[in-house]
Amino acid sequence: MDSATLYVLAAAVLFGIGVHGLIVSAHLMRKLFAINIMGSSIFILLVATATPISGQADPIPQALVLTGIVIAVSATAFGLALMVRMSQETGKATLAVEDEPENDD
Amino acid sequence: MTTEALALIVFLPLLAAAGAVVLPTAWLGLSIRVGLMPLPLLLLIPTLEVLENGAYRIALAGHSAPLGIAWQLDPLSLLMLWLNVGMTLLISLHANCSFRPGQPHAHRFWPLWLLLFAGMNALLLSADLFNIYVTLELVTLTAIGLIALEGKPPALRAAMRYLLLALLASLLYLLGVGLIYGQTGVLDLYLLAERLAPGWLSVTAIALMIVGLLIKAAIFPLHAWLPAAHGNAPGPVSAILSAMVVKVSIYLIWRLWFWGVPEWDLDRAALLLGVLGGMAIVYGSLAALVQQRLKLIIAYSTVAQLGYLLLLFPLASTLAFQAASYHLLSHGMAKAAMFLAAANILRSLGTDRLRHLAGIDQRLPLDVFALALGGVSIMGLPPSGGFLAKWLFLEAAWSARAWSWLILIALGGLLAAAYLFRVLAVVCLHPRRRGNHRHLKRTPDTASLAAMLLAVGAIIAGFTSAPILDLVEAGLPPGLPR
Amino acid sequence: MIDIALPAIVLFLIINLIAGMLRVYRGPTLADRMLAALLFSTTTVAALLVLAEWMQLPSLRNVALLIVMLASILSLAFVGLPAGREEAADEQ
Amino acid sequence: MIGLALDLLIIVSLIGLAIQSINAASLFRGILHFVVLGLAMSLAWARLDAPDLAMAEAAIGAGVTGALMMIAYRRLIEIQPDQESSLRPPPSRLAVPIALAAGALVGVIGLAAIQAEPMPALAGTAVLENLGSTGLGNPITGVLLLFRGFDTLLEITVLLAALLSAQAVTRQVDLDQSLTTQDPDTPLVGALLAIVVPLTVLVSVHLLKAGGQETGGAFQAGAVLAACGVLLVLTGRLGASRQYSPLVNTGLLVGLLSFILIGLAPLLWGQPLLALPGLWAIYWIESAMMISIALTLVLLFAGAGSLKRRDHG
Amino acid sequence: MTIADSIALILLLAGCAFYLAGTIGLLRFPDVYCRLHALAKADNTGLCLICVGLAILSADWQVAAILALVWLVGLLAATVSAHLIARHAHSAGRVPARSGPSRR
Repeated sequence: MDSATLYVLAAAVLFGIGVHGLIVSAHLMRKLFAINIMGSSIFILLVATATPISGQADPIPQALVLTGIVIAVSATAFGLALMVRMSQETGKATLAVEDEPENDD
Repeated sequence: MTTEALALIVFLPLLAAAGAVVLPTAWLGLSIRVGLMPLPLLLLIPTLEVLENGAYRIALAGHSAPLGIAWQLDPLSLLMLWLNVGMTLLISLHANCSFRPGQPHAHRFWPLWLLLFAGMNALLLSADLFNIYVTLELVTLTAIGLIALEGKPPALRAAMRYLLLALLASLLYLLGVGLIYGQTGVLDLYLLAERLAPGWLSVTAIALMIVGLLIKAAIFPLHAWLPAAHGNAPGPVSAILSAMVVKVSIYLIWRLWFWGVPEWDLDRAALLLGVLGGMAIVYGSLAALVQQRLKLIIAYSTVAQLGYLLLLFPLASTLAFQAASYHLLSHGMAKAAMFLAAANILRSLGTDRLRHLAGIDQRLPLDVFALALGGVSIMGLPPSGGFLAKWLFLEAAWSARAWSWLILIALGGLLAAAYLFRVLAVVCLHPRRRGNHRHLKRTPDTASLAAMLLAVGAIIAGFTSAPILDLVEAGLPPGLPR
Repeated sequence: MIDIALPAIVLFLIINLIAGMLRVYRGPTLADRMLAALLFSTTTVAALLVLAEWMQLPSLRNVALLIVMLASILSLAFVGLPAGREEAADEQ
Repeated sequence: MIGLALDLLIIVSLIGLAIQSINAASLFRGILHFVVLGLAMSLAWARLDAPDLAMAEAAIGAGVTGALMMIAYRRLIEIQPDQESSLRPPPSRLAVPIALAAGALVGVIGLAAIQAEPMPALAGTAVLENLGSTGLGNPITGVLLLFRGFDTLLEITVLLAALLSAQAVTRQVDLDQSLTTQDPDTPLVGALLAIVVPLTVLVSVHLLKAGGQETGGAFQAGAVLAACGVLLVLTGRLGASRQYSPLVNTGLLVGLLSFILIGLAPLLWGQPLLALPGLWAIYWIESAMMISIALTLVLLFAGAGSLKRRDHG
Repeated sequence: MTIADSIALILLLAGCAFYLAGTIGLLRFPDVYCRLHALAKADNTGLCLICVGLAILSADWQVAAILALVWLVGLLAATVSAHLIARHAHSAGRVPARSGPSRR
């Protein structure tokens, strides 16, 4: 058992938590949290499984994760703005199935 | 020359988007023109290069593949680029009516539109798996912003659902990319073939990426977000989303499958993808049959038509490749034409509910004509691009002795005819309710013209197929059966 | 000796932290919950400083400095919440 | 051994915080846990030998994310004070099995990836080999700006796209009021600003400068600078504005524009596209990106197209 | 182990003790104002001791300067945050508890 293995297991648990949260939470903010947690877990996985190059950490996965973090922040900020607008227009910050009057008149 | 032209194809729209943000409103029109108009001319240069010498590769920043990012232009990506440029330009003609500079949402629309365009071009050129992830995110975020632009509750809900699913999809794709890097130490798509051995780990990695892309491509049963998003977005946005944005995901799956891991034995996975495609065709068509709104019918039709693009995997032959590419092209034009025509009708009428459309053909003849022509191509009636694509599909299935696919393709055409004739019947053949559309708003001529041009393009594609099919054949991955 | 003491101190600080998070559950007021978050930032800072020494990663000190500099932002944003109104919703 | 215990504890807190941020009884608690989770993540990055990531996570998590979440929460409860009482999470018997399966899949993949025969990481090795000739000391900065600079260019484009999309969906009424604390003249706030604002500016410049050789870089510096801007907005020194401001707009785009123009320029003298001509170009682009990233994040927070100075007491 | 090391170690341990005290206060004190008081003071003293200890351990002026900066900024941030939180609690109508055991 070394710390890389531990972090891989942590990533697995965090991913599961994120998936569960994405399914069961009704509030959109929590869904965004869940997605972010899944993202973090994948970032951890990428860094923890990287093979060191002659004792030095492989810079590529870290650079990719840094880019990934920026993208996650961008998407989250946009998601929050979208959620607030939804709530302003409909009074709710959820995506319930019964809200979709797709076809009736 | 080619490098310079390709650089401008990506960076000119980006610069124009920046200009649209930073310059005062009076300059918006100029930014748009600079970002869009020169593109077809610029694209001619790489076209000549590719026709003459085959695939063209650029190592960005001068660092070649394992170290840096590469762009690769081969006949298939060239075709996709032409499609993207052509359709974006024609749809922009339409968008210039609903989002003319100075109108309420115009200064929000155009920067996003140009960014989407630039992102698509970068995506189609990129040969690097992680770079593709970044461009996919760019395309997705701008697309969702455009869907939600007008702030109507159904569009907002659709945008939110799309965002959550798209983020999930990107994560799966990213996980796959990370695993592949761990397996091979490279990120370049075209280096995978020799370095990625088929172990269960690498199969899982590819599978994760494909599932992520299938979500973004709205393939049944992961299609749930598409109809609401495409059915409630502003007209030009629906058009480009259905015509191009969902399809690049499938294009990427082709790339991964036939160029990334060509040596793998994937028969069962191919069958699975084919079955998914078949289910998409049947389900999408049936769902389109029961919709009450024109734009939703067209959106469900997209769900169905995307299914054909997956039939390439089980058929896997030169003919099937030509068929799928041609389907992508003709469906893109036809679907864009239909969405634009539907947008014009919606704009004039204030609604696109089917029962209000009776007799509309007398008041908006041009738009209804465009809708009908687009429909002809989607149904696959001769002479149209759609007919040719389906004919090639049938031929491919015939020569592979794949009878079940043959039946499926024929059935798909019949179903498409059913749901489209239902629309046309209401619009054109409903005798009693004619003439109650006195208060129609006039559609701007260019808006109808854009729809018409695309529709005519979809028909003309039925006549001028030879050069395009040759181009596709020239760009096929090695080792594909005839 | 020091090489064992340093990680042990980090360990202790993190245990401390987890214990402090109990206050977020217990509340009862929003202010109490905020306080616990505050505890988390000061303790993380201390842990990062010690880690910097132990792992010989000097840049972790800059990370710690960043966290203390930015710690007040959350409190400031918190104060913007209308007082009293949401507490009823929060206190079941 | 004790290192392992430390990792275990960090992981336990990560997991606990993650569970709580999704399942906490109230949304407010969820937000707090999520912000704290960001801090715990920076501890994890430190342990994983990734100080650059620790810094990015700390800069973004301690500053902008928390503020963004709080403001969004505040706007939500202004519309509907009781955000969740009527919400019954849809009962789903499948949720737990799906989550378990997903977690197990990731775990098995990860373990297999660790155990697998280590393949030579070609790209990473190439980076470390070529780094010496560039004059940079931090391989990550090398990857982000030199070897895979196009990723970074597109990354700031994504950030810009997020801002433009967010602006497209933000309702343009009542922009002005709801951002600041009720009373911008609360005692001590002035003193805080007098020290923290210059300090954040200094630190971000330092991170920028250091980024070439050690931990730091444009994104970290920009996130710190953004936090400074958020601080000014929260205390009423800066306000959201609808007025077109050439200065703000130029700052917003200077990063992207510099990167594109400096990246295109080498084509003129026959060099490859995006081949940055020397270290000065790297530092120039990084500085410009820092300003753009900071402004973008502040505008995302303010939910506005522009900013203006505000006078107060 | 040198004398400097032992002094540093003692300071670090003392710092931990203060952190512990702060956490106990946070958990056991009766109302939000008392808890604030416990946390803001004890934790910052703890941070101070840890910073001094680490400075001695590293024996490097540059490091000591950064540590001092961290502590000072931490002090400022904690002061302002504690003040703001107390103000918020006050305006929310929280009355300080007079005496007695913790409420929950």
